[in-house]
Amino acid sequence: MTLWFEILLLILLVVTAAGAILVKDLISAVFILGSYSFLLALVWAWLGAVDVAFVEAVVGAGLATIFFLLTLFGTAPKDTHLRRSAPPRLALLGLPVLGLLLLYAAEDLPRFRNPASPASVHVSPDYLSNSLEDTETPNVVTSVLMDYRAFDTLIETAVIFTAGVACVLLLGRKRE
Amino acid sequence: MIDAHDSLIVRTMARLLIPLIQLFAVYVLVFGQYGPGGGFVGGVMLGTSLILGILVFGPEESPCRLANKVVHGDGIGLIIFAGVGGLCLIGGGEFLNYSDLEIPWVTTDSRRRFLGILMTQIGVAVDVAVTAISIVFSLSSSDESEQPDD
Amino acid sequence: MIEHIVAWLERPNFIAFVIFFLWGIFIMVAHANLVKKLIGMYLVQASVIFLLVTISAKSQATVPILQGTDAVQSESPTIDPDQYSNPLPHVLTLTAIVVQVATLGVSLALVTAIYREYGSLDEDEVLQRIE
Amino acid sequence: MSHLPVIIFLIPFLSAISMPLVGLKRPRWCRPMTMVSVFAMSVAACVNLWLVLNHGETRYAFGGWPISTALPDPPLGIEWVNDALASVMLVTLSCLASVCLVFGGPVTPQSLGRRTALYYTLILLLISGLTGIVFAGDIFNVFVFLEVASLSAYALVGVSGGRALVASFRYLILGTLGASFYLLGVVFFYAATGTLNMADLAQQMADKPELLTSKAVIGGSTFMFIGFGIKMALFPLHGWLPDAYTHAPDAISPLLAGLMTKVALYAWVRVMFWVLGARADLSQVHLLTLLGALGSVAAVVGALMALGQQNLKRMFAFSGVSHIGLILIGVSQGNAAGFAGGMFYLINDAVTQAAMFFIAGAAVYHHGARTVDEIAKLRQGSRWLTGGLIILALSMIGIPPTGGFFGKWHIILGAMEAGNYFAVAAVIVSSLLTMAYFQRLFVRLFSEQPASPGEPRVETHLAFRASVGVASAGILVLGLCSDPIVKVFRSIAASAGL
Repeated sequence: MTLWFEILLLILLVVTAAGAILVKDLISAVFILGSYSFLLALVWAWLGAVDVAFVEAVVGAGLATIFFLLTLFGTAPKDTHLRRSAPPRLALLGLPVLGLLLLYAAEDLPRFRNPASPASVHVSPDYLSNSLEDTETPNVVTSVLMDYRAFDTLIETAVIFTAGVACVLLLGRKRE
Repeated sequence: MIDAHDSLIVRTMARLLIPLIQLFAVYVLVFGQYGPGGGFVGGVMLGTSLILGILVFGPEESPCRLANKVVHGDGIGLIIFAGVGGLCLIGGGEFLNYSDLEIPWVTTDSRRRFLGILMTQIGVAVDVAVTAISIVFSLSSSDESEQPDD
Repeated sequence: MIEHIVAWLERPNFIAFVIFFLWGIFIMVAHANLVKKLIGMYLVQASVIFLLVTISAKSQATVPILQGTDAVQSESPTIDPDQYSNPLPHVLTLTAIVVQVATLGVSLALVTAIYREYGSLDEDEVLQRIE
Repeated sequence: MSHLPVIIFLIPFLSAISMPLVGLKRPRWCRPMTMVSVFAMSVAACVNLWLVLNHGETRYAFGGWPISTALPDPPLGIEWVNDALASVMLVTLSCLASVCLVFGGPVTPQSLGRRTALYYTLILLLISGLTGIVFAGDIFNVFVFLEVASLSAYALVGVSGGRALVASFRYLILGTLGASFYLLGVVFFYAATGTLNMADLAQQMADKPELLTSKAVIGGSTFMFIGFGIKMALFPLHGWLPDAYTHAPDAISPLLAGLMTKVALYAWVRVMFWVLGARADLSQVHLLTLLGALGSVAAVVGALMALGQQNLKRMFAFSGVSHIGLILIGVSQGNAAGFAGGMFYLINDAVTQAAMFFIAGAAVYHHGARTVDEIAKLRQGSRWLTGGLIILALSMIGIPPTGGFFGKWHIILGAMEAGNYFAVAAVIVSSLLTMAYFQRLFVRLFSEQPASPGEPRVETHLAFRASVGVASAGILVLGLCSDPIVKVFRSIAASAGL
């Protein structure tokens, strides 16, 4: 039962990604991309990453889709005579090499869902067992995000700030 | 593209929805230490409710000018966040070591850390909300209102 | 050859990642439309995030939020880390998603600015109008 | 004083995040505030260098959590490493940034208006992002700082509109691809070792030799290198650089040319020597040999492409591509002389690149000279620009007593010591090609009649004289004081196991 659900989810994921890439109308492509993000959120909830799923649903599917749509409304949603130019030769040559490299590198990665993988036994157990004692926070993701690795989060917030400033700098021309 | 709507339905719905969204945003923000959620999600929700409010009841300003104004408040959330970190420095600890925060009536380090997390979450939420508003309005500033600037 | 394929099938998460990653890169470099390029960029970033989250999964593990008696401090619980999935990749992922959307915002602002300047979303047309 | 690194970072960062608020009421304060904070940062960086050289390196634990000093306890927090290499790099970065700000005064984009505060915010964010990369001892921390620096760089390139927007978009696409590759490398390292801390990673590599031959680590370091390769504009991946530097506002080009690519290279050096270890063999391929070969190709091809350019800024941009190759040759020789030469050349090249874009910017500002053919107009100006250009050319070609000579000298010494004559040949060929394109420039500058001899002399702007003067003096000082600096780098190389 659950297996079928997982397979269905993955198939939908691939189909929506393909749709976002192949559909010619840009606005439809953006909507399909939004549904791709929602499916990703589902996948992550299934993998036990609820915080990530929440953020993906709100920030990824919501905010990113709004950004795309606003851009398209402000520019050219209708007359998008899309056409494919011939792909550059470097890409045709480089991508298969890259793919082989990726597959080569994959073989020594820990197996999917392996509880004995290095990532599961080295640093992260300490977060799980110390979080409550150190910070009174049962949600370990929050305590790692805002306390153990709070500096990363500060800079990440600075990334958002940079993006906001950059957008207004690029688009908010002076009008006198 | 963005103008105030005079439809009664839109206004009533917005009046109903905005407080609800904001309540949920605050809930997600405060509850972030016990369940999924936190500063980022809460901030985006807060930003969304404010955008909705501006769209429906908004000031009669062009989005471009609005974005230009709002962007000046972008740094406030970061100032809260970095300020908490700076207070830790003043308290004698490392940057962002919340256990060195001077909070009255709090005696244990873990409680200080708990409150430190809460304060920085609020900082993140404010920053994300304001930035979302400024990005959305700068992207939706339409072509017509644009004049060559020099 | 067979053992390679078996090794890959043991990591289905990686296969899914490779598909999205390569396809996204291809669209990023090969498509002429600027918005499509950004859709490709979004897919590339999302695929890396996907790989990152799948690392955190452990079989027989639940969400990394302490539950039941584990979450009560007065009982001074000893927590079994195998029971909860790995929280660190989730944190990195949150950061990466926010970075992704921030980058998207800046790039869309650039696209809008390019459209205002040159009146087109097609890279070749824009380059022609520059000449 | 153990908090000095974070204070150095907070000076530009705090003024960046409060800049929009200040700009709302007092737009005129933005530029002085930026200058003051970057100067203060330079002073603090110099104090920091002195402290590190006299009292040894320090490590900073954010939030007071255990870091690599507590090994074998797992490092839970984020670590900053304040060692000799980082502090030297930081002094270069902050001093160069302040000179660039001095230069930027007259050539600030005209159309900014009320957005001036945002412009300076982004400059400060760029500087604080680069500072973070220099200090970071945690591979994910590097990623976040890289994004801050890159996002502000994209926006700054595109700020003046027009063709710069297209260049900036291409920069953004390739830069994001680079960041994704870097993140992929981080994921691989994390999956293989379970930690993000650089010192902990290095410890694990030393403890478990099988890690270095595991395909996950090989793949991870390859992807990380591709990511940094895009950011540092290594030859086949340099596609974004020429357009971005050519069309960026004149005030921004020196900042980017001097700092962005160099800091990315520095970050790769950190990963290569302090995580993988200097002797790393990745599945029978000696990592350093591979890098040396890539560097040689980049050095020669970059110089060849510079030879074919008409646009001044474009020519200088390609010379930057060539010099990244030279630095890579130096650090990849696997001995202290080569490493010291490479890092010395990195600092010298940061100053030189910035100075070249100073001159290009000043030439446009005073004489409207954008191409090699128009360079003769420079003779109407004061001697500052021509003099600066001569010193720069000496340094680029590698003629004593400039810093460039000593850098190349040590790189060649290192290559001889390693018996790597191919690399020696690459350095010499690229120097000859550099001489060729500067010769084109000087032939135009000195042998031809100025376009209109009757015109009055143009007095060079004070800011230009100051920045070109300081940069040229810096190159000469680097050359004359090369011995102590190289000695510092040699001791750093010893600590990296060379």
